[in-house]
Amino acid sequence: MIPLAWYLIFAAAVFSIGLYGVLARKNIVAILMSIELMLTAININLIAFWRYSLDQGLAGQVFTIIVFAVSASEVAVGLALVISIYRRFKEISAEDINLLKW
Amino acid sequence: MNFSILIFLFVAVLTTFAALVVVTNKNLVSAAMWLIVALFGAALTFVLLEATYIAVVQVVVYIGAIAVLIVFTIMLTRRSAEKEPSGATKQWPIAAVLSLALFSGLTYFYLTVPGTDRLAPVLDKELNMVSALGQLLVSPSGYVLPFELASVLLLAALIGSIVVAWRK
Amino acid sequence: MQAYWVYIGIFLIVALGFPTIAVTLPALISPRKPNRRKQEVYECGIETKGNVRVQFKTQYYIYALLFLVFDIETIFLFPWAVSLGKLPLFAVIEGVIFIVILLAGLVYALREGALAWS
Amino acid sequence: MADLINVIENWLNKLLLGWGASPGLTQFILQALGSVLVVLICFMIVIALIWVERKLAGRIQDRFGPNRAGPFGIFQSFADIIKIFTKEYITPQGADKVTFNIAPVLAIASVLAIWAVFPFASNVIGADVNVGVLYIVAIGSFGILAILMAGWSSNNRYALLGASRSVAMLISYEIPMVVSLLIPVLLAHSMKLSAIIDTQRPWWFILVVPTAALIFLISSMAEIGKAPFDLLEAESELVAGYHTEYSGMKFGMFYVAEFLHQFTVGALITIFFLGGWTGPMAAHWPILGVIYFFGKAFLVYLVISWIRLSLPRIRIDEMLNLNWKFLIPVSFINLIGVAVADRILLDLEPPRWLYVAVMFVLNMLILLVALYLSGKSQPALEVEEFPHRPVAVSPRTEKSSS
Repeated sequence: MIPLAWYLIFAAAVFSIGLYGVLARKNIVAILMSIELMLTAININLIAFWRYSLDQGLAGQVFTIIVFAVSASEVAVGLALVISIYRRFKEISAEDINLLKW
Repeated sequence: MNFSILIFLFVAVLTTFAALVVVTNKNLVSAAMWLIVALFGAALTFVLLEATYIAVVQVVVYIGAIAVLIVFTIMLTRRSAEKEPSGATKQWPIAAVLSLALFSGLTYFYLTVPGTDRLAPVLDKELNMVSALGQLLVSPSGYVLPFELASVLLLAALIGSIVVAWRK
Repeated sequence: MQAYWVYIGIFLIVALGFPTIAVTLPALISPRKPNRRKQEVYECGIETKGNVRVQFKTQYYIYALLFLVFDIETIFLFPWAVSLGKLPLFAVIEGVIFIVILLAGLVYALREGALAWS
Repeated sequence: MADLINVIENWLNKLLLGWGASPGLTQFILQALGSVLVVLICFMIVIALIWVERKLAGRIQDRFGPNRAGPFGIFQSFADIIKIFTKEYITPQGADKVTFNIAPVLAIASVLAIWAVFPFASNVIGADVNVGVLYIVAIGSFGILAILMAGWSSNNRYALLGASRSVAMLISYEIPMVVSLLIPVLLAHSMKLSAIIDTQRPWWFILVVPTAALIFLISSMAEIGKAPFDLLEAESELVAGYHTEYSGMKFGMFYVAEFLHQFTVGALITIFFLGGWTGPMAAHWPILGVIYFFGKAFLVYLVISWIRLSLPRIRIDEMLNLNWKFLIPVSFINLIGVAVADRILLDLEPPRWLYVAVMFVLNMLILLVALYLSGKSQPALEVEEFPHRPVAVSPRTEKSSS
């Protein structure tokens, strides 16, 4: 059978890739997609800990469902902002939108 | 059982590869397609972990709804997405180093901390997981507050998104 | 339980494999004489002008958004529906409140006219 | 004899074990055989259905339908298959080749995969997983994805517009569909398809929750994407929808997927509302159960065909209004009503017939009130009155009258 560490390392890999995407991508939609990757990695971690924990509670699964709701809200509002920004600037590159820098 | 290890390795490699393509592909729609592959890989992982309800929910929510929302948004903001000369910002090497450091740090931690080499306990065969989940979600001693808050959160997200994106 | 999922896995592979064979077989026996005219994008006999990947309305986003929100709602409601027989009445009412809160969102979207096809 | 399929399965099992195969391998081979069998049956059904559908459409529209190849044209489908097999594949310029080729395969696989969980008889069940209903919903979302992929990769603006229109419609109608699926789950207290069928003995859910059945029927008809909901291929507006650029067998896959989807919807309605394999003697003779299952599914298929062949195509704004202003609110209110009533009735423990009667009355009440309210909120159509004028008047009479 598979030891717990394998799942955790797998989730860590997906999380790090997502982090790279968030830091390095220009396009806002691409950044949002990377955030989805990170949240998925979190879910894998939660479910792995639930499966390998010795008490038979379902807290891990409940947390995962809540994460689904949160990530759906996040992506909905994020993409709404993308559409709004695009309408205003005709541009959705995170580098060029810097009105709030000062 | 060797079989499950093989499946796990296949799923892990596929998902990681897909995730890499997502963050490096310049074509946004292709990136979204690969995101779907990665998310499906996560669903397969949940099946391997015997959290079958979460697995199907992952497919329903991410592939059924979030992926469609993302693709629609890409098509709505088409002109900008096409114009983009390169996918990455100038500081991408720093980002790569940072995430590699995070990954290696986490891996080192997981391999050295005690208890992570344990195997999965046998699940209670009698347990009807979905039913138990439902009872837990609405019982006052369980998670009724997050349950109701989730609906308020979704309502807020819905109204907020319409306010931001919709213009008559 | 696991045996069922193995069956589903095999079934998925078969369900993907059969159409793949059905699509690749004709590729071996059918003629292949491509030319420029034939491979042009179909547009009532007129040549395509401008960028093909046109932009479209915000409405599509709004539909996908509502679908997403109600999808999340159903994933909360399925466990609730399954365990309904073991719940006290007030727990059922909690589920009802959950539904009503989200229906308010639908009412809001309808009031805003965001769902009308313009 | 009573239990043909399980007898064969046991025989094969013994045979393979006798040849020295390990139990794991034996199970694997049996499962693979089972899934190949189901997929083959699906394709056979589609070949038959295409002929039935064309014949029926011909008769309803006062034509003959196919009548050349073989008696009553029954070999027409085979002739079509041979033709489509030898057609050239054309890939348009600028198409995204990989996505373009995956889309048709995914479209039909997303329908086929639903059959993995169907219970065909009391003991001929595919995968009786405890999330069966949600599995069906999950697989359905791949169909949406296939349409999006086909439209985007074709590099054709009509295909893209058609695809996004159909996806917008599909996801809109998926909400009432899923909500009306919640109601059988709620009544059976389980997402297992076998448990849902067991609860329907002897009262089918169509008698208990007719409103949910109706909403499910309407929204799944929209999901099939045929008339009257076939705006995505409104030829005069959008060429042929998302599969404009497809040719040969790739187009054939979309075509087959459409027919198979319609039959699958028939099977789903059978399982959720018409009692699945149940029927006289079906519990003792599982083979009868299989016949009942396919018979009922075919009957629902014919009903759907009948509806779609008799109704004209509806406009897109009407279609969206039907969904957002009628189906979704009604399905949610129905869900609330059924949930509360079911909980209260469980405590009172009435006889089963009384339970069914109360549920039936409640459902009909919700449906009638909703119909009344929606009729009231619609402004009545103003019909302009024109003076009566004969269509053709002979010049002589016209002259004499003036």
